[in-house]
Amino acid sequence: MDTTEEILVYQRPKSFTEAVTGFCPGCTHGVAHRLIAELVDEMGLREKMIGVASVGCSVFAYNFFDFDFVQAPHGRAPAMATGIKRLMTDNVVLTYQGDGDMISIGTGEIVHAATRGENITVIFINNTNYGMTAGQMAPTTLPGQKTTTSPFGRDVEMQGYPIRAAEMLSTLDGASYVVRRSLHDPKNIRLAKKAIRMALEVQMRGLGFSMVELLSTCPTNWGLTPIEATRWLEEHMLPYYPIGDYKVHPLVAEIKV
Amino acid sequence: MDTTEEILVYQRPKSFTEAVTGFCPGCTHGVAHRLIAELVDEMGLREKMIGVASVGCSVFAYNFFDFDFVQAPHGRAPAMATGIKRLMTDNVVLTYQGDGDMISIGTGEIVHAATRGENITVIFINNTNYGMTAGQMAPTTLPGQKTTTSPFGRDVEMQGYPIRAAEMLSTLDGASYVVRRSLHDPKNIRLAKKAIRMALEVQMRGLGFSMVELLSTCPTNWGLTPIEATRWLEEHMLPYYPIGDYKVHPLVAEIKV
Amino acid sequence: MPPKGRIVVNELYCKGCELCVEACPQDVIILDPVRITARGYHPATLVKEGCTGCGICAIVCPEATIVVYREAVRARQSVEA
Amino acid sequence: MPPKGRIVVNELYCKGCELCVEACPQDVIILDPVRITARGYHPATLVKEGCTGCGICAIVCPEATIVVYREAVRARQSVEA
Amino acid sequence: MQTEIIISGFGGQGILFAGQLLAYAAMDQGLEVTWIPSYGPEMRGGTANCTVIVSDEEIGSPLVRNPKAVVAMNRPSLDKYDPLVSPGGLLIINSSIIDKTSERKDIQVVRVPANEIAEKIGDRRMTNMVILGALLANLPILPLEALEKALAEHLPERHHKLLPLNYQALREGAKYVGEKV
Amino acid sequence: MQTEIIISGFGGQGILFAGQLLAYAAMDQGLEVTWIPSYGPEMRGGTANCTVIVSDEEIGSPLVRNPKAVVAMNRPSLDKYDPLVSPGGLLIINSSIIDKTSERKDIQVVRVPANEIAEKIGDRRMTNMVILGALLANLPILPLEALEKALAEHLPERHHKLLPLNYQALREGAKYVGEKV
Amino acid sequence: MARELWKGNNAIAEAAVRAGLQAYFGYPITPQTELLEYLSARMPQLGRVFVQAESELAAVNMVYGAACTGARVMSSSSSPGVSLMMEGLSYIAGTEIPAVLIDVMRGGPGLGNIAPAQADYNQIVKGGGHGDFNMLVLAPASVQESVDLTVEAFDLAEKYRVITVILIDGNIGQMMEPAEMPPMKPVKTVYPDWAVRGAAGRDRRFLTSIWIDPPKEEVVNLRIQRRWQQVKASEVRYKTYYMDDARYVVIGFGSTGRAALSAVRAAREEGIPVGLLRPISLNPFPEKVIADLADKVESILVVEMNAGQMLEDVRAAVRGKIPVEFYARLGGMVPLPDEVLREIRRLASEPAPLDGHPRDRWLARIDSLI
Amino acid sequence: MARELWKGNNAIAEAAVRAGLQAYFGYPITPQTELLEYLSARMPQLGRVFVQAESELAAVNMVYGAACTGARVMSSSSSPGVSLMMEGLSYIAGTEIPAVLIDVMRGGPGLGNIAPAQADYNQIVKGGGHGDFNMLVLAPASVQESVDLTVEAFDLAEKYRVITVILIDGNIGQMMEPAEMPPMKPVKTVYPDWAVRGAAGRDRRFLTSIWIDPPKEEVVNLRIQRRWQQVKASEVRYKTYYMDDARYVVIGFGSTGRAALSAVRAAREEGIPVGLLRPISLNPFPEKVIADLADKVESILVVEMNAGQMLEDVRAAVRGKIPVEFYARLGGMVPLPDEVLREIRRLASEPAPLDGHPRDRWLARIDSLI
Ligand SMILES: Cc1ncc(C[n+]2csc(CCOP(=O)(O)OP(=O)(O)O)c2C)c(N)n1
Ligand SMILES: Cc1ncc(C[n+]2csc(CCOP(=O)(O)OP(=O)(O)O)c2C)c(N)n1
Ligand code: SF4
Ligand code: SF4
Ligand code: SF4
Ligand code: SF4
Repeated sequence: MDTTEEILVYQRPKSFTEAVTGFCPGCTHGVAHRLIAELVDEMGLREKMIGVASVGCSVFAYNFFDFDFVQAPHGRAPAMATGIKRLMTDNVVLTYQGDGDMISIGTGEIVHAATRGENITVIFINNTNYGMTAGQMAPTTLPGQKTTTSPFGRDVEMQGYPIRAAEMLSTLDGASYVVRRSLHDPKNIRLAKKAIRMALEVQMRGLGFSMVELLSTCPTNWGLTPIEATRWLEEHMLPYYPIGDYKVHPLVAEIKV
Repeated sequence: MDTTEEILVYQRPKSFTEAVTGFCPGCTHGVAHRLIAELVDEMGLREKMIGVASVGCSVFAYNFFDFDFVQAPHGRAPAMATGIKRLMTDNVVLTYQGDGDMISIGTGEIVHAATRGENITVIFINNTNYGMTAGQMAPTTLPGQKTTTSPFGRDVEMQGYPIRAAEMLSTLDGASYVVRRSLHDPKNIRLAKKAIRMALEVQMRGLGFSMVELLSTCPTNWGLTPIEATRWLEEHMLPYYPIGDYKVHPLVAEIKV
Repeated sequence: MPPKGRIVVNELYCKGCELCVEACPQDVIILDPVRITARGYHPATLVKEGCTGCGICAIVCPEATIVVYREAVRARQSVEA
Repeated sequence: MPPKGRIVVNELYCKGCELCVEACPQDVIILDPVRITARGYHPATLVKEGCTGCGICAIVCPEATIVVYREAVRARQSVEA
Repeated sequence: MQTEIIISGFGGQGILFAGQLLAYAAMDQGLEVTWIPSYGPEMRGGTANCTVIVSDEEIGSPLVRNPKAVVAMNRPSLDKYDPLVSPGGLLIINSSIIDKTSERKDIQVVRVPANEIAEKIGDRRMTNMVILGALLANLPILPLEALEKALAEHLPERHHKLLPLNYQALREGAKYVGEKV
Repeated sequence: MQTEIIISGFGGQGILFAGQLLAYAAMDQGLEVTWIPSYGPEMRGGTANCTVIVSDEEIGSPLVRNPKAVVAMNRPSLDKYDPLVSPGGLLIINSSIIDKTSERKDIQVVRVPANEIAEKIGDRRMTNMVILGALLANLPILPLEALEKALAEHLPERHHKLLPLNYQALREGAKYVGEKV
Repeated sequence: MARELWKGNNAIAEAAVRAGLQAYFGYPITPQTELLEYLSARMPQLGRVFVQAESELAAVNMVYGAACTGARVMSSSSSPGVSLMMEGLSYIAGTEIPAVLIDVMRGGPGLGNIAPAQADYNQIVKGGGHGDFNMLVLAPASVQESVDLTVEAFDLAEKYRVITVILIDGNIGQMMEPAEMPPMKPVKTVYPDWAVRGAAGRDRRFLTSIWIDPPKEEVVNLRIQRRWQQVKASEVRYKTYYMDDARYVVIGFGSTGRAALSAVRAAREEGIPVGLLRPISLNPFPEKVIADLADKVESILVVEMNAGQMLEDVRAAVRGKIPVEFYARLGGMVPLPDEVLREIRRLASEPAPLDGHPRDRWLARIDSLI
Repeated sequence: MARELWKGNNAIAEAAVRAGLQAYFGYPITPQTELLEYLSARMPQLGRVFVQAESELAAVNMVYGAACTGARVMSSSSSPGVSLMMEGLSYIAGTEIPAVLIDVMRGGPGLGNIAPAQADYNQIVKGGGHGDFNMLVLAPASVQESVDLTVEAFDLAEKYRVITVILIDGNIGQMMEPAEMPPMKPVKTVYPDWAVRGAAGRDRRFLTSIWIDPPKEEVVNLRIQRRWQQVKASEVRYKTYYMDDARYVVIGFGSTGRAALSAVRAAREEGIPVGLLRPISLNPFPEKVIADLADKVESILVVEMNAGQMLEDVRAAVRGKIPVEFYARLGGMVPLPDEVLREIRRLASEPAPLDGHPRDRWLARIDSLI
């Protein structure tokens, strides 16, 4: 005679602390955080991890992850990560940066960390605006998109064009793994997790610079409900920021995850 | 019966002052300066020009050109040029920057001037090192190349890979004309001049950001005679920094110079 | 017969964003219309039978606050083993 | 018969870099082995017949210090005109 | 005569706007007024509060330790400001999400189920107006009409269709009058 | 007793190295010494000069207005330092590229065709050694041998094949002794 | 014009527009962002220049470039962002051209927080940038004063070819008060003879801060120093309250001065003969008026939202003649009127010592007070 | 160890290596570049970390990251480059971790020139970064002193969890002098309990400078202030010459102190009873010894290579008790011994006034002197 028993399908990752995130309801920053925590559990990295929080809505990352962390000046996370990794070569160093942080004020630091082939992993959250400061235009803001500093919609003639960070960084020889993923639905969230795992593998194998760009929602500043926000991402961001692998070093291509 | 008379084939451009440049003997910075002066003469731009000198061996450009100039902090010439051009839309604004200036410390400013499509022209002198400060490693220093800060030859594992600025900037939507030329022989010097003319035309037509990367010699810090230096450029730089047009906006392609 | 499952939402973390509600293939999650959490949100909750324990809600939950269980049928001997 | 030309090097600017010497297709430029300019350089100078006034030396000169002339033959009437 | 009011709660509860509305109304009445916010960095979930000072002479500090009146929109706010209300002052509590109340006998405490009322009216966003109504009903420094006028003038155009609802919320809230101490 | 020497000319004339050589030699003789350069931003064509102070007691300022000796390697240097040499002091002039000389009667002036001599020896780079030879021949604070020892020890390895040439240059220069004032 | 309710940041932005602002360059940072947001809509509507820079570093250099054209230009930021502007400010000063900067201070050091603070006094008043130069620093205490001084800032910057900084804490930037706007000035059409605008029909001009030949650089430096002497002689600003019969004086600037005002009023009600001096120009500092006070009053209380930065300037002016006491809150904490009142009572009751450092006395007491 | 001829910059670099430097991050700038160049060869040979950063901004943040691991780290730069480090320095200070910075000052403001200067005194001593923090500033005057203080700098930085700055002018960096190197210290293997090095077998740690809740930030600030009180109490350094019978005193730091020494010697030969005080720690400043001087000597002459930045600290210490005179050269000009001697003679002949500002008197005379 058979018996049934209950198995645990999913639970909160151990690499999270008890703290409640400061993110707005439905903000997919939370999903990105969760994926990292899950991977640190699954890959058994907690004791090796050193996170570098940036300045943005994720500034308090160190409150939510249960491993070592530092907090970087706006845009300088890759420089701090460089300083750490050069001394702590056996640790896994991860920066977590928003689009304003990484590709506006931090352009110099990310480009040079990539071209130096720094053996670090960068998680790049592209939500087309400056969330923490309440929705100003970011380098990633889409043409015509309204923000608090592009009140008439981003006019590319006066305010320039969005930067496709993954595409730009992929031109640098030092970059080994540069991809874009999205967090707007279960399928893409699964793919995003695989990419982050790959990026961490790249670092653990000492193969150099890895970056995963994640398309993310900002319901609050977009003025949408979380569900509407995922749809907006799908309709407006995906066409401009195609999901894909922009740079995969031959040695990286051999890695199976 | 026929008579012969003497015609003037070439003379020092009017847009130069009387001053003797501070460049080392045989440094092709001087050639780049000369080409600009010739074009300003030929295109009748002297009264419209506003130059932005950077920090490097060309810091004193304003002493040699007979038109208006400002001098920018290290790496910030594109930001200064932006401030000027936004107010002086009818003028022709030109920055003149070395590789350390533009693509090391000034990475953020050049990337964002390009992505904003600032209607300025950038002359970028790539001589694979920091000349003014006596030959330190630059982002453009070739793998294995010895400099005063890569005394054992640039080790790409520790010191990273050279940046190909033209290739990187060409990924930005705001960039309309991004090309690379060289100053190592008469033929290439002629082609370089054509490219600079095109870049100025692009600006005069309001078509946005233009940059001409010029491969240039640094005999002094390379430890070579000027003639040897041109050969070194040809042998070592050309393969790594291919001459070519990396971004030519459709509207630009229509321009005939 | 589809597998039987259930979810437990830790209301401390739930912010009533509704992403799980939207994602649930079985439409068995809603935001509790009555209760309000200490932080002022209507928390997600299992509203009727039919949860298969697929875990999709957990995949989209930004607050990692859903615990998912599934009933597994296993043969006697394996129990002994 | 190739065109006849000549160059005048302004020694104030010449730094004796030899690029013009190298570039001259007619090999008619050398650095004056004797004279030293006020800045301490051996200046470039036309050493023998054969300059065609092609101007290539001027194209490579980093100091814009070479003036190039060429003799042009023109018909009488055009002189009158 | 100077009156200090602190309104405190979560970000997103319309707290800052409620305070500004008071300020507009006071200015339009020809009074001196200062409005000053203080909020956490997060967009939501963070705490938000503002201090409004209404006076008939030049105002010194825009911040005070012991306000004449406090509106507590959530539990943390109650815990923080309950002890600070100046003796004889007023404490308005949003009883919808704060079960606790004040033990103080030297101040006037009014509990208003603002969320429920707002949702009854049909729009959760009216919670702050309900509270404002209650505030002025118990602290008569300005007539309700002044607020309604300010609303009409300063509510973003796109929300004007909501004016009637706002008025209703104010009046509903104004029904909650506590007995003076 | 303290002796100040300024060597001045174009960048690229080996001026800084010449000064350092003096400093090494002085240190090895157990004397106190300071060497300090000052140069323009350009790599070449700019002016370069250095001040060397040799003394038997702790040295205060590494810079002085009126040095005991000046070596002028180009015209601008002569114009600048001729008037500054302290009375009774020494002025060495590189006559190869400086046609002008000093009018001063209160100092000892020695003209040395350093470039020609160096080129005669067969290496233009020896100009600075020729001048150094002349300097010590007229300012006997150190024996020539001390300089030769310093050269052997501090000339970059790859140039050691040039040592004999350097020695020769020193001696050639040492032949230029001017009459004392 | 009628009184309107203005938020400090917006009021400053509008005042700058009315003063003829031609170009603004900035980057978001709390608690200053409203300035940027306001101008992002206002400037384009007027056909003027607004650029959101990629960083404060870029912003200050865009200002540098724009200022070289002789136009009226401005940037604004808050503490960490202003730290990134130090090199650019030094260049602007070294080039002797006018520019206006709004600095809305927040809690530090580092990322700190977004609460109001005055801890950048030294950075702005003593000079955070390299080299010898002074910035003209004005510290308004109300929205109306912010409006008035912003308009003046441009005139002063041009008159003396200096950088003028409006230095406020988050309180002034974030608070709303009724204020009256000045009329709209026409945008300038005539430019100074140093402006770089293209050499049309004239000899070339250049603007630079490099003078590789030290004697030339010394001339520039001496000129800058002499210009500053004029500023010191003519531009000292401050406001006093209840001073006539004061035996004690409180000194505080910006919103701290307002907290002090409330406290002084309360103290007066208790019969304590105390007055208030509120420095408005922090550089040049009202040194003389304070030196004179030292001959008139019994003691001075300095109140700041920093660990005693202006305090040192007050002490230098007092020259040890009378006791100086100090009270402050740090890291984004704001001294409230009752705290200042308590310090005033103390000053009036127990005589303060002449020796020792007021900061040490404050540090010894502060834990028991907060 | 034997005396060797060292260039100041190289000597400092080697001294840092001997002190156990584990990682260096920097960017080229004259007159500091030799430091970078020296370490680019030396560090890799020892298997230690050397990174040429893309900018000073990146360099200071690499230092910040590296310092978070508890390692001995350093950067170096010169005036404009240091201005770019202000934000990072404020973060490091706010995070309360140790770091060492070498600042080889050059002429400014702006790009200025590459000649020696002391015009960044205020920036480094008063605080160029935002927020309330002090850096421990040491100003050596010779190559040997540079070596000794560089070694100490690391110990002090770690003892007080502060940034220690070796502040020199281009003269000290560029000059060569005989000096003796300390023995090689082993690289550290034990790390402080705050170091972020991966949470192996322990609870997580984090290092941050953001305390969004002002009361928490205030606690941090008070801790920083109290730590600084200890530094002030224990780390004041200075050197005096010919003071016993001195009736006049010259005060100058760094290479200006050396020019003053030559001048004082010359003056002594003329029989003028003058002494020299050379501050070595500029922060903490030798305030007390100067205050005491004010009761002993007739007048003081301050000599600097800036427009009177340390002068203000001397005046504050003197409290108006005796006349203070001032002499300086600017923009890369170096005061030579004969100039200082002339000022000493003047001090000894005509009594200086007590009122007025020494800077104004100097400005009134300087043109006729240069
Ligand atoms: C030097 C500096 N400039 C500006 C700021 C203000 N600031 C804080 S967060 C932020 C932008 C954050 O946007 P993003 O990086 O896109 O992250 P998000 O909040 O959207 O996740 C800015 C400009 C700062 N803290 N420091
Ligand atoms: C902020 C700052 N950092 C460093 C320097 C020193 N510096 C002057 S020129 C230069 C590099 C110049 O190299 P490059 O841009 O390649 O131009 P080149 O001299 O080779 O023509 C540097 C680092 C400076 N002036 N300012
Ligand atoms: S503001 Fe936007 S990005 Fe920031 S937490 Fe809220 S939703 Fe997320
Ligand atoms: S150093 Fe190099 S780049 Fe600079 S002028 Fe000399 S040769 Fe040219
Ligand atoms: S997704 Fe998570 S946070 Fe959102 S409603 Fe469901 S359980 Fe709550
Ligand atoms: S190329 Fe010009 S500078 Fe060089 S040698 Fe010829 S003339 Fe002289």
